[in-house]
Amino acid sequence: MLHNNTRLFFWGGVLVAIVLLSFCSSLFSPYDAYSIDPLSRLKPPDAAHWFGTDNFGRDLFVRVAVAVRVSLSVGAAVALIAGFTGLTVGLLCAWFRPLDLILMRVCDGLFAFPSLLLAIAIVGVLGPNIANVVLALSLVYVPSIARVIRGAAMVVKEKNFIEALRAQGASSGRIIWLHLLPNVISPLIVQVTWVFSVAILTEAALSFLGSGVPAPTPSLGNLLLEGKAVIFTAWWMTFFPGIAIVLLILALNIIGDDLRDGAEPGLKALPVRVMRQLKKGAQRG
Amino acid sequence: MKWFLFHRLMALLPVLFVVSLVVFCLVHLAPGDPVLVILGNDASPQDIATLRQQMGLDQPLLAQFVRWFGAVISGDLGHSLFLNASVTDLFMQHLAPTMSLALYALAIALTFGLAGGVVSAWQHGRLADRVIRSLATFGMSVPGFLLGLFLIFVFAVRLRWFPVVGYRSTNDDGLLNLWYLTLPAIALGFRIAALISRMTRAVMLDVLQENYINTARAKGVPESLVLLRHTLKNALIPVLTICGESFASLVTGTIVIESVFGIPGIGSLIVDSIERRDFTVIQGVVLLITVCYVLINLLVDVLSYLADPRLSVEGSEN
Amino acid sequence: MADPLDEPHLLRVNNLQVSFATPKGVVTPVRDVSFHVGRHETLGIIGESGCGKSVTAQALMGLLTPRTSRVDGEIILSGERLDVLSSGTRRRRSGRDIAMIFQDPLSSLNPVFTIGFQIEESLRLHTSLKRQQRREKVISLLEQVGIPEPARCASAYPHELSGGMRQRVMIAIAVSNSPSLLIADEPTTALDATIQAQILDLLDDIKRQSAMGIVIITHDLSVVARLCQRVVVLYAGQVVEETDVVTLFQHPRHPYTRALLAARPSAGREPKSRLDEIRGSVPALDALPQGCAFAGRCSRATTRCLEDSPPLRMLGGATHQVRCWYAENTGSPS
Amino acid sequence: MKMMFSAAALLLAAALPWDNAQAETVNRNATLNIAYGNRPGTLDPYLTTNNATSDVDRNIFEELFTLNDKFEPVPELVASYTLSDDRKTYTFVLRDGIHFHDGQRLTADDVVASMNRWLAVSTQGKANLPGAQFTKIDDKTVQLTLPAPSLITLNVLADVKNIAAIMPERLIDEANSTKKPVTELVGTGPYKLAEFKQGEYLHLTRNDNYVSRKEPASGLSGEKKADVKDIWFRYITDESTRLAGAMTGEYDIVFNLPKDNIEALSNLPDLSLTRPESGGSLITYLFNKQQGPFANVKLRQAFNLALDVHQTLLAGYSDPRFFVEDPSLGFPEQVDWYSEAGKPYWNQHNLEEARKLVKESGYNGQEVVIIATKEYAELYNLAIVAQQVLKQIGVKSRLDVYDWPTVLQRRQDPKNFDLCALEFSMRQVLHQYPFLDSRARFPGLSNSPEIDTVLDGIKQAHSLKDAKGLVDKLNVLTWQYLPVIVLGRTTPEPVAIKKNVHGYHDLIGPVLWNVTVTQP
Repeated sequence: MLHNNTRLFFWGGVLVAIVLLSFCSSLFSPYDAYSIDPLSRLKPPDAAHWFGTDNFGRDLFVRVAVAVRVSLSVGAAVALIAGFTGLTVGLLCAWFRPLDLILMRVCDGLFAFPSLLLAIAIVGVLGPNIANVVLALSLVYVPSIARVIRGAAMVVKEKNFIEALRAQGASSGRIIWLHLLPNVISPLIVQVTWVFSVAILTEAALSFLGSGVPAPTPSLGNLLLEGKAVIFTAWWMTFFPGIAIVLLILALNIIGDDLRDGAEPGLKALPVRVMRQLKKGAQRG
Repeated sequence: MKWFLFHRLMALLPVLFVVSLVVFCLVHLAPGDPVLVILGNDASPQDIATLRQQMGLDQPLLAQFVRWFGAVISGDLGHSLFLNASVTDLFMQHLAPTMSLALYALAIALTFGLAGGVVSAWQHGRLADRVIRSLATFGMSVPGFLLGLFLIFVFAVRLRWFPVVGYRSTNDDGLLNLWYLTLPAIALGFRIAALISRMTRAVMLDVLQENYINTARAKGVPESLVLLRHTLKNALIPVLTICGESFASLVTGTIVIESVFGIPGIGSLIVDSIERRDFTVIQGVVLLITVCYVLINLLVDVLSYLADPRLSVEGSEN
Repeated sequence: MADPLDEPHLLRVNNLQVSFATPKGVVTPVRDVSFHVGRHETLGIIGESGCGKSVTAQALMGLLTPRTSRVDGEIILSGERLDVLSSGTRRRRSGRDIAMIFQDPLSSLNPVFTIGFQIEESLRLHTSLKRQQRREKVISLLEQVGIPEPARCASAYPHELSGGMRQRVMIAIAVSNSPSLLIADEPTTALDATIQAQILDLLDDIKRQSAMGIVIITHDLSVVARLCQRVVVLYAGQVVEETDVVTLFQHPRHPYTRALLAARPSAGREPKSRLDEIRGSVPALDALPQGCAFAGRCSRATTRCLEDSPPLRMLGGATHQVRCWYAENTGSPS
Repeated sequence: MKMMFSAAALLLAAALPWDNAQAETVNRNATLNIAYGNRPGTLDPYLTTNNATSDVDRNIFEELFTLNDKFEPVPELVASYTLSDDRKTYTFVLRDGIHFHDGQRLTADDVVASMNRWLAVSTQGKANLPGAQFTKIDDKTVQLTLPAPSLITLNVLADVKNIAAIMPERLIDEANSTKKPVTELVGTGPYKLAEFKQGEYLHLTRNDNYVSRKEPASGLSGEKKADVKDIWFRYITDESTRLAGAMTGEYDIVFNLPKDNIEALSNLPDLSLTRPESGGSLITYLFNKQQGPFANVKLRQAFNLALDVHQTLLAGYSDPRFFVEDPSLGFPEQVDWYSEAGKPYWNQHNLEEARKLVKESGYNGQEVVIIATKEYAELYNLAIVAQQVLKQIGVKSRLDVYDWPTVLQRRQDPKNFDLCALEFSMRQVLHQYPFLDSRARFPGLSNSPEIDTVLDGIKQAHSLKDAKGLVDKLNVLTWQYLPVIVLGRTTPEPVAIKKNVHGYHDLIGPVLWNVTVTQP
């Protein structure tokens, strides 16, 4: 037990540290993420510029911090919008059969698209800006959330107490919000966490392709794209954004995994102490 | 079997309908008049009128959709607005690099994913298992393009074992083609290898709990065969399903990986088309890939149906 | 390796102890269990679920996961210590010298291989028969276990057969290499009553036709009565009574054995519910009492029972052992 | 300028043909693989001044006149010519025995058709030879009549960017009647187009029937040997990819090297960094003068006022080796065209004043659209700088990123952009810069009668010496009207060339027909 919690605390700590650093970067660094200073362009990391500077002489630490902020905001916005929409659609589908037929077909159709492809196409057509990125990604992840919520809600719907409530004449809205909703919160949290991390990854890919967050706003994908151009001479421009995105996603994934495992307990690793005791042949009773 | 196929195909129809509806809407989503979007603002009024009529934009939206849908069904996805070619031709021209990359990546992912999963399940709880699981978690968290940059930096620039970027057609030299595609395929396949290895491990561990595994052991089947024959074969069916789902991430993954490694495949076509605002190509390619993806999932369904004797017989009994 | 002729018993188990690692700590479901089986002999191991009988069987077969379990004590088959063999060598003995039939025939056959393949695999591993010979042997084995259309059955998948058929197939697999010892772990529990009888008949046949020693693990006294010569009663991982089958039924000495017998449905008597007869349940493995494990449920338990754990004692003849302070004092069951 | 690249120059010296060509054999079947940074839009030479087009087209097409290595116009397809006394009529006698790639013989009809179309549709023809007309005298003689004498006629005819290519009459007729660009490229040059796969590559193959001039090669003129059989322009738009290709020896010649990484190439054993002896480009910000916020000259001036040229160029071009800060339209080596008259207006970096001017201009918060491409990293960087500078003076802006052909296409329409960073290759006469003359109708649409008048005045002067005052005036007018902001100019761009490739030269673009590839 302790073993698992250590891991969760560690990665939770990493996540909190990244978030704090990114949101409080101005406390640590006097630089602005946008001011160009060509005289100090492509400086390797030193005491003044912790992560070095980019090809416009902008401080990379601040750029990475802002990029993490942008990526987190995009991820959070997508998770919230897709989570809320998916929740609503899923619950409505579970409750109203005719609606289910239509909305679920739509979800199936949207689900059939490879998600990054659909996001690229939507942003490509609408034009690259943050709002469109959020819109596209939300649209892409609604179906998977809606499906899960619908499934979970259907299980609850079949239960006897719902029958009883209906017999008592409880309104649909009341049953949905008071009785179905609490029962789908746990799968919703798992899904939303997943969407959060996947949206960050997808946004990075979009920006890396130039179809995401437009320059000069930094995002992790943008920074990596810029870093790619100077990968031979300025390793720091790829390294730091790369580390940032890997740590961020790793933390989110591990926390998400643990959340999911918590929701459905399975095989747990045996504590080292017990294994040692077994080896010694310690007996009891 | 026939019923199963029929059922699955019928279920596909609404999906394809919605897919084409969404794709149809893509161009109409674009801000502004689609004709101006397509022709550019400097188009002459005459050209605008002609195209408007050609596209049937003077008709109600529903009629337009029916018309477009009819054309799509007959295989006409329209013409590129910039290149002198039909969308279908462009797609076919760019298909080979993407397919070879995707298949190569899938081969790598399957090899390493299965091996990793089997070793991980076999060494369950030990060092090897922990290393493999950490690698897999890591693999799920590293974007493919970042891994690609890293591979380029280490294996192409520093060690010079592989070419940095580029693509050679299989027509020129098959081996050269593989050599050029190795780094991209690793960058692309790593995540799926991680996915497959996690899945394989989980399923193998489940299967290892099964009674028939003890039967096999009691028969005297060596542990290696217990794993590779009795366990893996049962575990393969869910893994096969994962492979089908992985195709989506392979296809979308190639879009990014191709741009890292300069491979002239579907991904480059899409990215270029977006830079050109070549909407008919975006529309057509998205539709084609999605249909491919849907069909591949169908194929995987049918394959796993055939692979599992329990399912096929139950089907025939019902 | 000892000369097999020096060893009067086919199987000897001395002080067997099995421990598992669990998330809560180490538990020991089998503690200091010793028994023996002779050639031609059928031994019954009886007890409630959770008493350690299946774990004992798995320990005998070497089926326990080495990483999370620990097996101490001696397991001697035909004079050879199995417990000291490497896992690979031991695996080679499995299916050849010692075979096992499992409780649940529905899940004990691999669903993705044909019946024929699964029987043949055992032959391929332990004999040098040619492919064609193996095929013939498979058919004859299936005939032997009473399967009506053996050829068709061989090419079928497990899910196409009924439970009884599957258990016959399991028996065919087990006896395919004429092992010297056969362990049957609850071979009839999962089957319908009529099928149970057929399987018991089959086991009886096989027993009579071969020189195999058989260990039958069961909670069903009727199975013991039908097939066994001697019986070991397990409770909370310990042997509480061991004797021949006649003595067991006529003069059970341990209160637990007597409770078991009392719970048995028999002609002319309403079966009492077992819960009613034996109050309480088996103590949890991680919370074993200090004294007699059964004391908590025993109607005659004294302070001594609660404080001191009784040893296994010879009683009367050399063939009757009981683990109870008051074994001599118990009257005959009425 | 040159000493900064002494290392590269040394490498160049080591690679000069006579050093080791004797020991190796020239491979007449060789293939030249070129990594090129940006994709051409149209290949029709009349319709664009884009390098990606002219660098290819100069191998396929020939002109009546072309440039020698002193940037002087000399005859190419013309055998001899005369100029009438009133300086208004040129008579050109064509060379004999010239055939097009399709086998047709070159006649006066082809020349008249081609040149009249060129005069009508090209920015050069429209701006610098208005009212001019070609007519056929006989099968091998044509005549050019001008409404007024012009000093720069032959320079314009020899334009290297907006090439006055001679094509078969049938293709010209077709293009004229369909009002579309020429798609079939048939010329008389040493190479012919084998295949063009848009976005991927362009394949040129040797024209075995090519009839070369006999004079020694000089600049773009003289003998053209075409020793290499096949030339592949491979369009690699990603700069790190090009660099990587250069490092691993995948390409024989690599253009548009990323400036930041160029050191990575200097120590490679089988590669030399070559820097052309002369040339370069003007570095500019081009405004849309017809509509949008920058139609207001005050806002253009405000942006100019805010610029810090050194910082801007450093951001764009990485290192002072790669640019020169200079307000002049003409290059210093073009003594007659060089002028420092614009200096007071240039590089002021006065944000205070700039903000004031923005207010004065009545700027209403409209978003400025900066159109950019990633295919030219330097120009993309300049666009980013512009965005930052605009932000500083309180002007909103948006960056629209497209691929290069799309930028070329979109900028044709004044609705699509307000600002664009652009380079203009060095020209022999200022009139050839298309952004000055309103008649050129170059994107951005200059419309300054004063500038037009001065340009005409220079043309009609008797000599360039006489026109010196007008050239100064032109510079001042340009800095006041601001059709573009001239930041400075690039130094000739280094090119990475494999050591077994010899004889590479550059004259406002690569000269490939006298390149040889040797086998050791």
